This record gives sequence, structure tokens and C-alpha cells, in this order.
Amino acid sequence: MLELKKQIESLLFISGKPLAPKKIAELIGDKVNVKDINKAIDELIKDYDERAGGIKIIKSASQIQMATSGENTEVIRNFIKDETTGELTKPSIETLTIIAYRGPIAKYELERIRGINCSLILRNLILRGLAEEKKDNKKREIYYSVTLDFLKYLGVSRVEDLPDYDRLSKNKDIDKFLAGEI
Amino acid sequence: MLELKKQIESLLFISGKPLAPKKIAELIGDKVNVKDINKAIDELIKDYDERAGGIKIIKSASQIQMATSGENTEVIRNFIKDETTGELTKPSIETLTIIAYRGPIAKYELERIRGINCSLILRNLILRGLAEEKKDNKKREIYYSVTLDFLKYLGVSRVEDLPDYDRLSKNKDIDKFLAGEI
Amino acid sequence: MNINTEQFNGPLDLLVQMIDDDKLDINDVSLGKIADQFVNYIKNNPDINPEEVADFLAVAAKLLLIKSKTLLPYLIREEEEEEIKDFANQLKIYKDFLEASKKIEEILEERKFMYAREFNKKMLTENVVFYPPKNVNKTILRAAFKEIIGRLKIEEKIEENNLEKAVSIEDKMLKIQNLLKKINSLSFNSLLEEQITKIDIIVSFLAMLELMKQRSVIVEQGELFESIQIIKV
Repeated sequence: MLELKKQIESLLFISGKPLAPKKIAELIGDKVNVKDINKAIDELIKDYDERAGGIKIIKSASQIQMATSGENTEVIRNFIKDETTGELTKPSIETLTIIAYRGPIAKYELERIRGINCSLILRNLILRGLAEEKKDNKKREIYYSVTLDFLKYLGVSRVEDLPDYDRLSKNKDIDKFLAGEI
Repeated sequence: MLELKKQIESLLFISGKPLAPKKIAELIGDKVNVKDINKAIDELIKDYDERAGGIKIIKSASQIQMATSGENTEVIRNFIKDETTGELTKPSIETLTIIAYRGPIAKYELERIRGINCSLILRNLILRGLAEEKKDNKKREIYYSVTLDFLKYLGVSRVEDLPDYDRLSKNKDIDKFLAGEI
Repeated sequence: MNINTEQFNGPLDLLVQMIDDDKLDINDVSLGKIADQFVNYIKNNPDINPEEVADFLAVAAKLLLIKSKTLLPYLIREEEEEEIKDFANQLKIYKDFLEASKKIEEILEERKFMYAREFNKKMLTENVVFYPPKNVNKTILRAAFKEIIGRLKIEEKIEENNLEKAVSIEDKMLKIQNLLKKINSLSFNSLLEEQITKIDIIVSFLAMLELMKQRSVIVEQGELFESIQIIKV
């Protein structure tokens, strides 16, 4: 295995927490750049998917993390005595679905699709750690994405693995609609 | 990968500490016997040796454990140093402040006041020895307080000696806010 | 029609359910048909979340516009034509995501949770450690706590303002009826609050329509875009 991939793997294992590619680059040092890190991360994710073992590497818009695969939920639940039911209300699921397929998405775009003010629900999803916000200083706009915690609930390594992802995420009609061109 | 191997892999990752094959058999249940577990463990160790990645599985006489491979100690050292030293970010200072003036405080109260999920900040404050957690078995809730070390570092011997403690800790707006009246 | 407030989620969800229940497609004609049903629903459900009333009314206004197009097509201007097309499109896109969210719900129900390792201090350091931050002292803690309290107060004010804004159709109807006890006619504009908001206009308009339907008032308008007069029957 490539040295860089090994180092990332070690870091993900020992930290147990989400790490941003930029942070990983800093920790490895040695003039390694974020682009190389991202490439190595994608290869690692692919390796883990191909092995189809008990561990996965999951990826959100901002971070990556190591987690157990979704197939062994029962054994792990018993071990760590977890009682999460993962129950979410309908409005939360609807909002998270749109953020998952269209993230990073601005609040006004979300509201255009849902036809309803989303301030409160976004605040709630952020508080629960299911969505995260990131400010785009150029566009002076806040963009929302789903978090690693939400992906863990779904048992999915990244949003790209969601059903119909391509159709809903790369849809020209939706792009035009959100840009206000329709 | 075999189902049994996957389950063992998940368990080794999630526990992070040594597990005895007998314990693993108990956790998996399903009438699996220790002999099968041992066979699966040997196969897993072989897989990991062949991959030669950033994680390995170590076996002692009675237990097995997942750990980082020895070559990456420097990256791990960098990670621990990064987590424990340096200045606190503003969100961390705010969290620590609320714990100091309002502790012992439950995580959900802390998160309501801050409006954001605090898990990662809390683990960092604990890792640095600034805050500590205590489980209240009656309420099935974990409460956070600042450590004695941290109080000493601030030059006080108890939280009540913090500046304006009485006025600030008993602020009615916070009580109302937490009671959901605001 | 039997839709329970718990079962839908915002005005578009309600609308999609109504369209599905009536086995209609999403187009101008069916949206026009459903307008009355939608307005009735809002009127009969005073328990719609006050923060969402505005959004329901905005949709009601669009549906009424579409309905007026089917009745009086020559009155519709080009921009309004665009708005109608835009709305039907929004509804179709919304429906796509609604269907996707049902699949997500199914995935969640399978409970294939993944787990990361819980924080384990011992894995990272064997010794008891204390690493105080240089940028924290008593004064800084006090200042930070004061700032947090200040922020909570601001939030409180914002939420109060939101509630004040919500006006109901019932209140507006009552206001019209009370005014008409004293005088025989009044202009639509006199119903509006000092600070005119889109929502206020929509609510006032819907209240006026409802009173017309109950035959409590008649409405006159000289020419298009001229002021509307509401006259006691």
C-alpha cells in the first residue's frame, strides 16, 4: 500500500473522529498537498468498498471518518449498548433528503424546493448534528450539507451511493429552476 | 468477506482495546463456537498482513487487538499533539465557559444554549484535562464539569470563585431558555 | 377530504396529496380545480403552525391566480403566465424529492446504522494529562459567558416578532365586518396594515373572497388595477 494511504488509514483508525482532508495534510506534513490527500482518500474508500469487510470509510462534503459497516449493526449495538432508534420526523427526512441529493445547497434554494420557510428546521438539524453549514465568502451565502452522522444512520458511505443520486443531483431542470431561469 | 470475519473486524475496530476470542463469541452469539472464531481471526490477521496497510491486528496469548502499524508513529504523535496543545477556538471557549458557570450540565442543555452539536468539542476538552464527565445513573444522563486542574490554572479553588459567578450562573434568561419558555 | 395535519409537511406536501387523492396530473387545469379545496383547508385548520401560515397563504394565492386564469384567461399578464409555469414546475420537482424522501425513510427503517468508535481517552494517552490553553483566563470566561447570555436575548426577540406577523383570515374577516357595521363601504387598501406585506395583502384578499362567498359583501372594481371597493349587502 502507498505510504500516504497507510498514514491516512492509521490516522482514521486512531482518531476515531471525523477529519478534514486539510487537517490530514497538516498532520502528515512533508509538503504533501490536499489534492494528493483527496486522491488517496478516494482510493482508500474504493479499497474498503471492494473488500466489503466490517469497516468502511465514509465521506461527507467536509470530512472523512472510519466506521463499522451497516451490516453488523446488531452485534455492535449490543456491544456498545446503543439504543438509538434513528427516528426522524417527516419534515426532517424531507429536508435531509433534499440536502443529501443537492448539497451543498443554500437556504433559499431549499426553500424554493420545499415551498416553506426552513430556518427552524435547519437550526434543529444542525443542533442534532445531522446537517452542517459552511459559509461561502465569495457568494456571501451559507451552504448546507448532510453530516457523517446522518450517513451513519443511513448506513451509506457517501451521498453518491444513495438511490437515484445521479438523476436528482445532476438534473438540468432542477438546476435551472434553482437558478430562477424557469 | 465471510460474515464472521466481518463481525470480528467491526468489533475489534469499535472496541479499540484487546478482546478475548471467547468474549467475541459471546458478543456475536448465534451458537458460534470459539474454534470458528479463532480460525476467522487467523484469516483476518493474514489478510491484514498481506495488505500491509496502516492498521494491523495483533494477537497475544489470550487476546486480539486492532492497532496502527508501527511505521506511522510520527503521524500519530502529531495528531495527539495537535489535539492537546495550542489555543482554544472560540466555540471551545464558549463551551468551556458554559460548563464552568453552569456545570454540572447535561450535554443536551449545553447544545441548546450553543445551538450546535458539541460532541467533538467536549471530547477535546476532556482529552486536554479541562472538563470531565460524570454519569448520573438515575437520570441516565452524562453531566459535565470543569476539572480541579483547570480551576487551579485559572487561580480559583472552586467555580463559585469565578468572577460574577452568582449573578451570571443564576441568570434568568438562561433558565427560561432551557425551560423552553423562550 | 380527510387530511390530518400530522400527515403532511408544508403547503406543497398538502397540495401534492390533494392532487394525488383526486388522481390529477400536475398542470394548470388541475391546480385551478384544487384552489378552493386548498383555501378551505387553510380556513378550517386554525392549528396550522403560525410560522407556516405565510407559506400556506402564498401557495393559496398562486392557486387562486391559476384559477382566475382558467376562468378569465384574457386577464392574465405575461409575468403571471410565467409565475404559473414556474409554480407547476416547482411542484413537479418537489414531488420528485418527496418520492426520494420516502426511499430514504425506508433505508432509515432498515436500521443499518454504522458506528464510529466512541471517544476513548486511554487509546490516545496512557497518562493523566492536563494541557491548559494559553488564551483562556478568568476575565475571558466571564466575557464569553456574558456574550452568550446576550445572544439568547436576541433570539428571544426575533421569535416574538415572527409570531406577531402571523395574521389569520378569520381576524381579517372580522375586521371587515366590524368596519362595515359603521360604514357602508370601504376600500380594499384601507384593510391593510401600515407596513404593507405580501402576506397581509394575500390574507386580506382571501378574507374578502370568503365574505363574498358568504354573500355578506359585494365587491366592485372600476377597471383593472383600480382600487377595489367592498360594499355591505
